[in-house]
Amino acid sequence: MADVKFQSEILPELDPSAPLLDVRDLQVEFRTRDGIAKAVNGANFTVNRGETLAIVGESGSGKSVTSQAIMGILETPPAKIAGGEVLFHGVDLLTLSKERKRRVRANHVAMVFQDALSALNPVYTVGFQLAELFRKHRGMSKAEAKKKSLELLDLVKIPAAAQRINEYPHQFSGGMRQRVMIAMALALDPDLLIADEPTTALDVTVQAQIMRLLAEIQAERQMGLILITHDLGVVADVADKISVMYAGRIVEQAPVLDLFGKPAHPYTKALLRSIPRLDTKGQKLEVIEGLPPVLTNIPPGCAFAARCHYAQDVCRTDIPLLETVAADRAAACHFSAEVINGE
Amino acid sequence: MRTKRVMSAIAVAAIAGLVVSACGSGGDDAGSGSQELNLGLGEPKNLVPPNVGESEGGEVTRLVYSGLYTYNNDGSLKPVIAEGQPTSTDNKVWTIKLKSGWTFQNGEAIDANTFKKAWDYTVYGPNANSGSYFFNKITGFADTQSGADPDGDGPQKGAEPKAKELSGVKVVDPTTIQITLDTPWVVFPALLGYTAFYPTADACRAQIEACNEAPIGNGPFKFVGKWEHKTSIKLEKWSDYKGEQPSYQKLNFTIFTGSNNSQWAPFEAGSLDIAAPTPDKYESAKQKYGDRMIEADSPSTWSLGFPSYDNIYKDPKVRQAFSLAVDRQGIIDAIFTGRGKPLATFIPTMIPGYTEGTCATYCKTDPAAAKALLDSSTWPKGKKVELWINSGGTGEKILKAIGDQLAKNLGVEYEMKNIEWNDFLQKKQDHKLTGPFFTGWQPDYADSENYMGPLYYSGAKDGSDNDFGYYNADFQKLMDEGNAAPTIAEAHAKYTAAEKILTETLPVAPLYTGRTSTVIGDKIDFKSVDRNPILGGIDFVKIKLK
Amino acid sequence: MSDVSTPKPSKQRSLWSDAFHDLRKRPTVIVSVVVLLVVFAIAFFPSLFTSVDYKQCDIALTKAGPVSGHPLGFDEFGCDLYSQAIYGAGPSIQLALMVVVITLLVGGFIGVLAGFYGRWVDAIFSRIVDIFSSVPFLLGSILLLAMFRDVDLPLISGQFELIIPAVLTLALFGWTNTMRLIRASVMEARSQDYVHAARSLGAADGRIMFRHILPNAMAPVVSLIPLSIGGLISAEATLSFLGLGIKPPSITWGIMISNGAGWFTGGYPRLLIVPSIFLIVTVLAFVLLGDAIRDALDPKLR
Amino acid sequence: MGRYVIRRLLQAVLTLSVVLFMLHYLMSLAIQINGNPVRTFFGDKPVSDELLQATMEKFNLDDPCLKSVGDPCWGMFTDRMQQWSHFDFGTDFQSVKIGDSIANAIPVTLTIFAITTVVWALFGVTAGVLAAMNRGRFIDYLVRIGTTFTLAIPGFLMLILVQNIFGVIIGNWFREQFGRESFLSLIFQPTYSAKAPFLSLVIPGIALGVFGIAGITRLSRTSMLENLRSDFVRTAKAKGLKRTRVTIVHTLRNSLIPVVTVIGFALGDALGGSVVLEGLYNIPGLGLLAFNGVKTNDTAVVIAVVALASVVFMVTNLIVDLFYAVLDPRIRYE
Repeated sequence: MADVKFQSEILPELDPSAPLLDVRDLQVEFRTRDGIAKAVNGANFTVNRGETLAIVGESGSGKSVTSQAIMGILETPPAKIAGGEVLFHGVDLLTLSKERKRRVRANHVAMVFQDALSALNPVYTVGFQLAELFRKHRGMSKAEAKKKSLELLDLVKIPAAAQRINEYPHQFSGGMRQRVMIAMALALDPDLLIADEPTTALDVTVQAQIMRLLAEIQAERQMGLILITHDLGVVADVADKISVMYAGRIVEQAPVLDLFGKPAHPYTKALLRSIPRLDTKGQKLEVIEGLPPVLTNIPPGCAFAARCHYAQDVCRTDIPLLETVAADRAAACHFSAEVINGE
Repeated sequence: MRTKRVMSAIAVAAIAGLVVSACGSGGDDAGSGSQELNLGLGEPKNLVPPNVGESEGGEVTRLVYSGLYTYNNDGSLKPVIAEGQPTSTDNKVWTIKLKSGWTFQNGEAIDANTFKKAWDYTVYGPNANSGSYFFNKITGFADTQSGADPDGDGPQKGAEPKAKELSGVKVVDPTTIQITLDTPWVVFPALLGYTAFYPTADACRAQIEACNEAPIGNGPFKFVGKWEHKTSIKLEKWSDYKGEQPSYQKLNFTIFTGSNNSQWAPFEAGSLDIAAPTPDKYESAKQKYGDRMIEADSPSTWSLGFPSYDNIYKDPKVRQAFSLAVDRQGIIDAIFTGRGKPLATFIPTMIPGYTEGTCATYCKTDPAAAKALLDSSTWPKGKKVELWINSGGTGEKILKAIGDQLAKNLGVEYEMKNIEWNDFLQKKQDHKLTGPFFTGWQPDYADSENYMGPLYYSGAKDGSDNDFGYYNADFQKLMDEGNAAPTIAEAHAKYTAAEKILTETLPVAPLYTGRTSTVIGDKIDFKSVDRNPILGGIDFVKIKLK
Repeated sequence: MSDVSTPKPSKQRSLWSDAFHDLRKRPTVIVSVVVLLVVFAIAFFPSLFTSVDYKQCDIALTKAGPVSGHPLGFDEFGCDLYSQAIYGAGPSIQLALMVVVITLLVGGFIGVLAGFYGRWVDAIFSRIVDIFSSVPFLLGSILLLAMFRDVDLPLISGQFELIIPAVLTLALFGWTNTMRLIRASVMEARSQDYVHAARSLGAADGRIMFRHILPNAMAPVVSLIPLSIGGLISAEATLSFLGLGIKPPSITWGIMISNGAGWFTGGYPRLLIVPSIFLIVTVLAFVLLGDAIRDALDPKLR
Repeated sequence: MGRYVIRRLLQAVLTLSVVLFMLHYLMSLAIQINGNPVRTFFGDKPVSDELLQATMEKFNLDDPCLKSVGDPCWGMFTDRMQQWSHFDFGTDFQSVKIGDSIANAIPVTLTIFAITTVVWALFGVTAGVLAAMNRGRFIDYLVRIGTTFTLAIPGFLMLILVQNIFGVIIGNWFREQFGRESFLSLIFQPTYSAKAPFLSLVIPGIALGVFGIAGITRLSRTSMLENLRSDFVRTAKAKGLKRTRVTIVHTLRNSLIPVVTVIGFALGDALGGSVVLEGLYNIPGLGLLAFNGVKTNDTAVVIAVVALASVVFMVTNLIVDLFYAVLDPRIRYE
């Protein structure tokens, strides 16, 4: 399947040996009334085929902006990509023409959004919105497109798909809507799927179902999957590795088990403490004191310093770089050694 | 018609006397040289001669119907269906000879009987024709009217009239009519050119409402289709007409019911060929169309009426002071860009019986004398002058200008009372106007008597039966003597004496006569345009298209 | 999770003060506020701006050009054009303010009642609104004023006598808009937490409505106030133009435009242009201010 | 849906009957205060009481209730409604059937409104959409300044200028250049012309359209902006759809929903504007009919025309609401 695509005329220069997605030093700025806000301030990560990367962080930490920058759907202006590369099999998506970027979307990279109710167009039937992809990108006839759409709905396990295909998004339940979103993202067999908080708006039980569905499909199709979330708990079961973002930077990067076991950044550690856990029942949940920095005015030094127990003078002057702290893992903290070892 | 319908002319045409009826325009289909004249018109109220009471209806009626006479430019009678002038030995019994062979457009013949039947119909009370008023000096008129209101408390059905026919009108033979008046009146023939004396066909009177929509006329033009209310009236040449025939085929009136100046713009756009510029467009029109503009004095007069019934205005000195305070020429220059003539008489120049300068004393501007007069009068100091007018029209501007001058020259404050036409009429007649009011008069027939008798003559000693509450015994006496005079010249001498009394006592302050400026479109042969100063309009029958 | 840690600032307060801070910085706001201050000063203290009596006219000076002491020349009646324009501001502005106050009070009160109580109260008022809004605003006002243009109102005299009929008519057809807006925002606010809180604390209906809900429901109406004042000034001019508003010798811009309209192509464009500029600049200032307020209160629509 | 329509229609009937009665009452009151309008038929010549009475009877204005101020004149009202139930709307003061007058006026006014609506839909919506798409750029500023000015210039003033400039100055130039019957000459006319009924209405219709265009344009712009920022447009972009498809299919369609509603209301406002417009251009439409009716206190005409206007207004709004449901499947009227 992948081989066929490698000959597609959209990206003839693909390098099959390069990682599926390699984001290098991505920087995104927003021009606002109060000045320039650095939403993404040097993001680095890679995703390989069949791999699941979770990007975790508070809202405003730059995860969604990163994903939209990869998709090429950031509104410019006010946004501006100030630097970095987004290499898709070695091709920098940022340098492509608008038209080529558009054709990469959905064909190679697809996205599932957070709130499916608002992410689906309320005035068209679900069938229309699915079939549209086949008709516009594949030039299929109405009937063919409908047939393909039905198959997709079956794939994402929507019961009575034949009837529901003619219904409108508001007639679906939250979970079913998210399945529709997923079906839409999968329609053109993308190599990379970005799921931006796909389960936030859902009930806990439904959350699990959707995550399972994503995991299954990913395994079956050997796609790369980027899961964006603010909830570490959600990704524990499905992610292979995790990148933690804070104030526009990746502050820690690690395989999922390592990260849960021994966080190397005080922020990760605090995040983990704020997850309710079955095994620590009765224990008080921790709250991270203070507020994340204002993006138009990031203080010098470590952005987390103001909220950090470990912070020393050096943290307020020098920006810690993302450095390898152990095999396959990196952290951006002057005191990562102390953190990883506990106290 | 004895209507002081100038006021309605303000209400409808609103070009305050400057344009009486010259609002036609030659429509011309480009290049086709089509024989079609397109004119503009306000919406007429009525199109059957017995009931026509304003200039719009009159204009159409005079084209579709022909009467015994019409008026020459000097005001004398011009026979149409009649043969020669009316004759009388005693000014009481008048004999009119008719031409034979005339018919209505439906084929009905016209003879003396036609006129008798038409006039009987007109005067018969229950038929409620506004034209009946013009017959009131003919013997037997009172018998055709319904009796007095039985209980006297307003509109109730009156008694059945005593007579259905006007006993003063006799058919001597098919071509001779004899009219007997109650008292001798040398001026009477002047009435005969008026539309109320036009004939109507039997078929028309049988279905008078249908006849109003699609008149059965006897004039140079006949109706095409029906009167499209508020839209258009289309006429075409009636080729069997026995009188002077038009040289072109069609005449269309576009009816304007919108804003008052809307005829000038279409003229400029070429869809109307004859129109009168509004005062504000006069100067540019004169520059552009100067050689195709006909300017002529209009026979209508405009005055500031005084409520003599009101204690404040009872004192002639107050009225004289007000009259002296008004700068007539200034108003004409400002509002009408000079088109008009200050009025120093009660009678305009072109009307038989006019005498120059009868009102030289008080019909001029003299602020100092005015102030002195007011101070010596019974005028209550500090009283605010209320100026009344019917709303909508140039008259409002005139009245404001008058108010400004009263304020400037007499030091009085003023307030405008612009009220609806209906309300204005009612209040005026009920003597409820509490201050001077704007009033106009367009003559019904061409004689000086028409400018005084109908307005200021009173049957009651307190003047309660005219709008001004004016009564002056000497004036009444001179008017009576004039009416009874054996010759026109002697009558006019008496009328002039009566006018002198008016100029001293001022039931109204004469202001100005209008002046029409009519621009003739270039598709019309300019030499063929003949404007009748008495009828105040262009003779459309005589117009020749290029 | 930031939601856990960040105490949410009071939304309304920050909305209003943000809006204010935002407004202060905008040049269009500064310019329109200055213009409006001048216009208000002209409307309420015309004698500060001219010593010429606008009623003192000399017909001999008809349409004369500017001379010393009469910077804009004279109108067709020989009245000083500048002082006419100055004195012409008062009635329009007074009328617009009165109408806005009445519509706010009536529309606001009824809107709060209808929105708060819902059900039959709402049903009844909504039907009444239907009735008024089924006759279009300007059409209704024109017809009503034309019908009763001759009627003297009892009890009122002076300057106000001239504008009251127009005020009442415009308010009669104008309150429904305010009512609808307020009703909608009250309905939204009614179900919010702070209302429940107030209720559980035992606040009476009246207090909840007018102390708690109304201030929060005002935002959409507030930004409309300048716009509707502008619209009302236009409407007044339209009515004067049709001869249905204020009568001479009192003066308004609408009357001046009506008198001057014909002279525009008749060789004296000044007679139309002067009052038009006064009118347009004033309305423009209101429109710009209204736009700015709306933008400030609803930043995302900028 | 069916039940909703029936409920709305019932409400409309209720509203209409109140409107009708209010109109009747106001007109009666106007007569009671201003005096019987038949008086004007006779100019200011003295009229005999019987003549007055005969005329009043003819026009159904002889009811004694018209003499006591405040009397609601119920009898007259029920008589009129009975008459109406046979589709007989009576006659005006010139004995013309009001039904006929209205029938003649409707096509004219409808033509104007059709042109006006087209102007709104074409220019208003397009300008709003373009401004939103080019937010912060030249076009956006142009549109915003333009709408601000159309809001600031009173309608009647604009109509006067349009008539003088387009009808007279420009029109005359065309007539000199191309002759009087040329297409452009017929379009640029200073007044309504019965010869070219449609063409001479184009400019007035556009002028009336400019009257309310600011609201439409601004709403289109904000609505577009809101939708352009919406999640589903982002989804559409993420789906790799072309820009035109994203704009037209996924943004415009959604943005039109509120615009349609506002056009419904704006047409009501335009009815008021048409009174001025039709007067200025001498257009024989409903606005002029109503205004002339009011000026002469012709009760029957005013009530019939205004009632018609309010019926049209209510029906338009019902249609708009139903159309709303078509445009927005989330709305279901029960």
